[in-house]
Amino acid sequence: MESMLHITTLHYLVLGAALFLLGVIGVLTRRNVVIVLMSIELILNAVNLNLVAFSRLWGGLHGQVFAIFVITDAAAEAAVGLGILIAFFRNKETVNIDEVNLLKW
Amino acid sequence: MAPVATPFFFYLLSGIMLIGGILVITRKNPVHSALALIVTLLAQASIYLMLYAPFVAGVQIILYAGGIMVLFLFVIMLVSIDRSMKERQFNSQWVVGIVAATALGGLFIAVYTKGKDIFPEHALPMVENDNTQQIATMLYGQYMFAFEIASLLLLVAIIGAVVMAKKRI
Amino acid sequence: MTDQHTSLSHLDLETPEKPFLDANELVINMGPQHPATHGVLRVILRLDGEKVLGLECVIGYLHRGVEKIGEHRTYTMFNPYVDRMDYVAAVSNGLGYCETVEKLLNVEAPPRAQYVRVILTELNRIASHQLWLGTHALDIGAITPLFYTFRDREEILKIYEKYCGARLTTHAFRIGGLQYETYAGFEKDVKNFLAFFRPKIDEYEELLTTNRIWVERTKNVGRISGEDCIALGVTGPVLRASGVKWDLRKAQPYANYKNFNFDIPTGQNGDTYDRYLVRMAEMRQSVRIIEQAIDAIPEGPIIAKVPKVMKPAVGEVYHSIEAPKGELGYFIVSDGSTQPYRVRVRPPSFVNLQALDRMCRGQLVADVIAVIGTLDIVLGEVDR
Amino acid sequence: MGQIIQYIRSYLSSSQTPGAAGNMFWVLVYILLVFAGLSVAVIAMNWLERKILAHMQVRLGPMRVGPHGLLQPIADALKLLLKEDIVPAEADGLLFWVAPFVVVLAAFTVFVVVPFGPTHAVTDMNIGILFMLGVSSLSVLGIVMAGWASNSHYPLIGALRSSAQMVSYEVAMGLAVVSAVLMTSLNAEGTGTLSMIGIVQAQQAQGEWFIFKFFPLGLIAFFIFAVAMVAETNRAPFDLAEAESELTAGFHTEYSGFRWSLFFLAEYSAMIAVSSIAVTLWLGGWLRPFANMLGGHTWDQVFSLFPGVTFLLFAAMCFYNTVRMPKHPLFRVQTIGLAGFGVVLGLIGLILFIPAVSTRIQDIFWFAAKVAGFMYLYIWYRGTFPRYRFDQLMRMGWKVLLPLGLGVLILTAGVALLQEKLWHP
Repeated sequence: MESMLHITTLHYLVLGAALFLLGVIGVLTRRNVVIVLMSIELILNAVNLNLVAFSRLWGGLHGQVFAIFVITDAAAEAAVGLGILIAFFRNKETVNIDEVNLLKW
Repeated sequence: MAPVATPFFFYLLSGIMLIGGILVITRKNPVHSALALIVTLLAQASIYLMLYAPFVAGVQIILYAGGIMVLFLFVIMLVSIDRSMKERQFNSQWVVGIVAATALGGLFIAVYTKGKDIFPEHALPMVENDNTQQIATMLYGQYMFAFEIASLLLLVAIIGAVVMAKKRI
Repeated sequence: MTDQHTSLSHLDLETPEKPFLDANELVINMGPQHPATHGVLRVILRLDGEKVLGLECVIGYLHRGVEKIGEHRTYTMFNPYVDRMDYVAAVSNGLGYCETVEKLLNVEAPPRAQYVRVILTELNRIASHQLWLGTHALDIGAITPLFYTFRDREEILKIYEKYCGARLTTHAFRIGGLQYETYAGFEKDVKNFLAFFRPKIDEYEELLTTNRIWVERTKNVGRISGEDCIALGVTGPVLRASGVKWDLRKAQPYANYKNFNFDIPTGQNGDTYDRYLVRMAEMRQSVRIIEQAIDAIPEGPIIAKVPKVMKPAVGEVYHSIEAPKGELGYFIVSDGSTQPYRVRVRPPSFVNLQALDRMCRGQLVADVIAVIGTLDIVLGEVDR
Repeated sequence: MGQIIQYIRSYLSSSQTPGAAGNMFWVLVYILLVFAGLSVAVIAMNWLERKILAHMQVRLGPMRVGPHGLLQPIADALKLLLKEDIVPAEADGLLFWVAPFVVVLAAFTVFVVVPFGPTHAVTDMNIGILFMLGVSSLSVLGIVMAGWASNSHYPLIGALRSSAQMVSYEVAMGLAVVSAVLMTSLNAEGTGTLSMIGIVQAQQAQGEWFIFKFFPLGLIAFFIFAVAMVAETNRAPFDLAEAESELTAGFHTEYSGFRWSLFFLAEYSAMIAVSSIAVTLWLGGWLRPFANMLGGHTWDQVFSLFPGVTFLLFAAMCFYNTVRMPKHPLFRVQTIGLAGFGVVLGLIGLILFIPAVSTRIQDIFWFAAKVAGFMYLYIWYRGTFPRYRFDQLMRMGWKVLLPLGLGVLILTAGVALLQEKLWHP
């Protein structure tokens, strides 16, 4: 019980791992491209949580700076991913990822 | 000001985050998923505040909740979702997917139980007051090159998104 | 006019444009209850996001069968009905009808009546344009001009009220001339109004003409070329803003317009801004006409000798006048009885409305609002 | 009892915000005070907007409920609360229900960091301005939810327009803010601050409001922000999201009654919030005007009379209008009410002359006066401008304000660097 009430770094890491797993399940099982992209965001956020938690643990700010880079990356990924989604939807009129089975159309 | 009632808020926020995460991957309607994801992200911003990272928390709110998720919602409303909502939501290899994820989870558990002892029991003290200034110093000092690469990446992403989404260029 | 056919075909109103996302074509039903459709016009918009791919007008919500009513009323009895078509320019409607019947009966109104008719009609043109300006600006988002124009329009309505007792559906004219002599102080009232109104036009222009947002919202919006206007039968300020100098007051002078000096303002681009400028200039020209007329009202009778029971000879006549909104024509067939065999109205609003699709293609939703406003339609007249 | 007074006195003499002092009781009191003050401000703003707009448009505005329509907003609020709350049949019930609360929450949470005075803020955050921008950008989520959940075309288009507009103008807004934050770093240590209180204190220390700093750079940044903030709050001439002539009422077309009034409340609080950002960043926050030209103790005394004088002027206006009221039995209640209102305002004015009160209150007064100036601007815009079209709005955001903001940012940084190198080697 003592360990439950005293929040240590491990708690944050477990939370991050759980989020990561949720994201992985989403990416692997969903058919809707939008939700797959959102699951990727979940994964990136889980990583961020770990980075910031470690930064707190070691008292440095490198983890936080890296988290900011990851957020930048997520923005780029979302923009390109949604751009692909729009192009895909325009050609196939669906957002189903199973239909993405051609390299070119 | 030191965080108050840390365990309570930690469990509250992580509960919100996990429920939000589950909703993200199970909802049929992408708009509901997106809103669940927003809740998760906001809860995560609060957890950043508990971890003495106010600047990252602010960036999380502005960029993720206010920027990226609005983009997501925008695109969801642009493409018609009626058809995809009537279809099957999970793909045919969902069993394999869940098994793989469970295996990954097992790996995490193994690593954490084995490596629990390498973490110090108590975190080092941190000052919150000049967090922003310190991050700025690092971003524009030590990580200058990475910063420039990140901005280049964003530029490439902008151009790529425009090229792909625009009908005629 | 052999090229008329070709000029119609290049309008190409049949083939719709492709939307951005094929499944993303949005069909919006604007109206009949909508703040910006000036009554009960229903516009079915096909949109790609905000871009208009095409539109279709559904009219008839205000249909009262005015033309059919005309077949069952005597010539005199039908006169008040025409006021109810374009109810913001009732006097012009009455003028057109009275002159048509006069032509059929082969009588002419006496000079004094002609002058008073011109003054009242031009006042009506100002009132109609004021109402157009207020609502048009309101559609584009400027709420203040509406109140200014309505304040000034009130002065015109007061003159009408003093003259014939009604403000909106005036029934001011009778076949053969006027029913009422002008009241004492009519000239003074009109002159006071002119002195009051001239700075007000500048006030409107100050609010809008050089307003950056107004110019951006109206320049190059709803462009239509002179040829297209002619092909679609568009008349009035819309036609003149496209550079065609066609005004029935000059082209086929009726009443006694040939006695007055005035210019026909025209535009070049045929866009919403030019139509705005043309109408503003027309208000000034109307002021000029009234000024000349008010000093020159001759003495004499106000109504010509017309029979109590009108039985025009068998025949047909078409007569049109320049109403504030364009060419207002009446086609009356007489079978020699006391009632017209057929009355057909050529309403300017109805014909101008046909250009809406042409003007809105490829523009944005917000422009549809601006274009409906700039066409200056009155649904009472469109549906009759 | 004596202890409580002692407690309050000890607080009044403290030089910290309650949040920074970690005093939960005073934090709660401040939150309630801010909430109540905001509600009163929104009600007053509602009345003022209708009155001022009416006078601009040669009409009288509300005149029936109470003297000069003073009770009209309250009557309207009651009417809205009693109206039927309609949920469209095909709407997404939960989101439809949540959306107005999200908007209101975002609009109100912002006020946690607004500094009404050096100690008059709920708390002082290290990332104050970032927090404000972030939380106010969350209101777009509520708008999108409302538009989508209504399951109707006009709200959906309104929501799409609104989200695109707010996301675009946030960029220009952020750049303008950054150039102001950059100016806070012009001190001996060379470190700037994002804290709202810190920004005002930097202006105090530098003896210059940032709007005049590096003339005209501060002014241009302020101008960019002033344009972007109108777009952020969806007000005329950028009120495309609720353009009544195009989209009937935009994203809140399907809302009625209480939930509609929440949108209304949120819109006005958001206006006050962005105005407070502008006041804090460029107009010296709670600092009194002319601190340089008319400095010194005597002038401080003179300026501390302003709050009282203002309220006495309001009271005098009330009395003047009382005299002008028609002498008719029908108007007797209204006349008495107006006179009573004048008496209340006059008493407040007199209380504000007490030196102990006026020193505590004048920060809030100057802040509120500056924000009120912005509120008047909002009304003025609405009375004057036509509405922008969507593509023009986007063009202005991306092709005018964004490059301008970037230029100002670079120039500000350059000038600051030069100043450091040349004048303080």
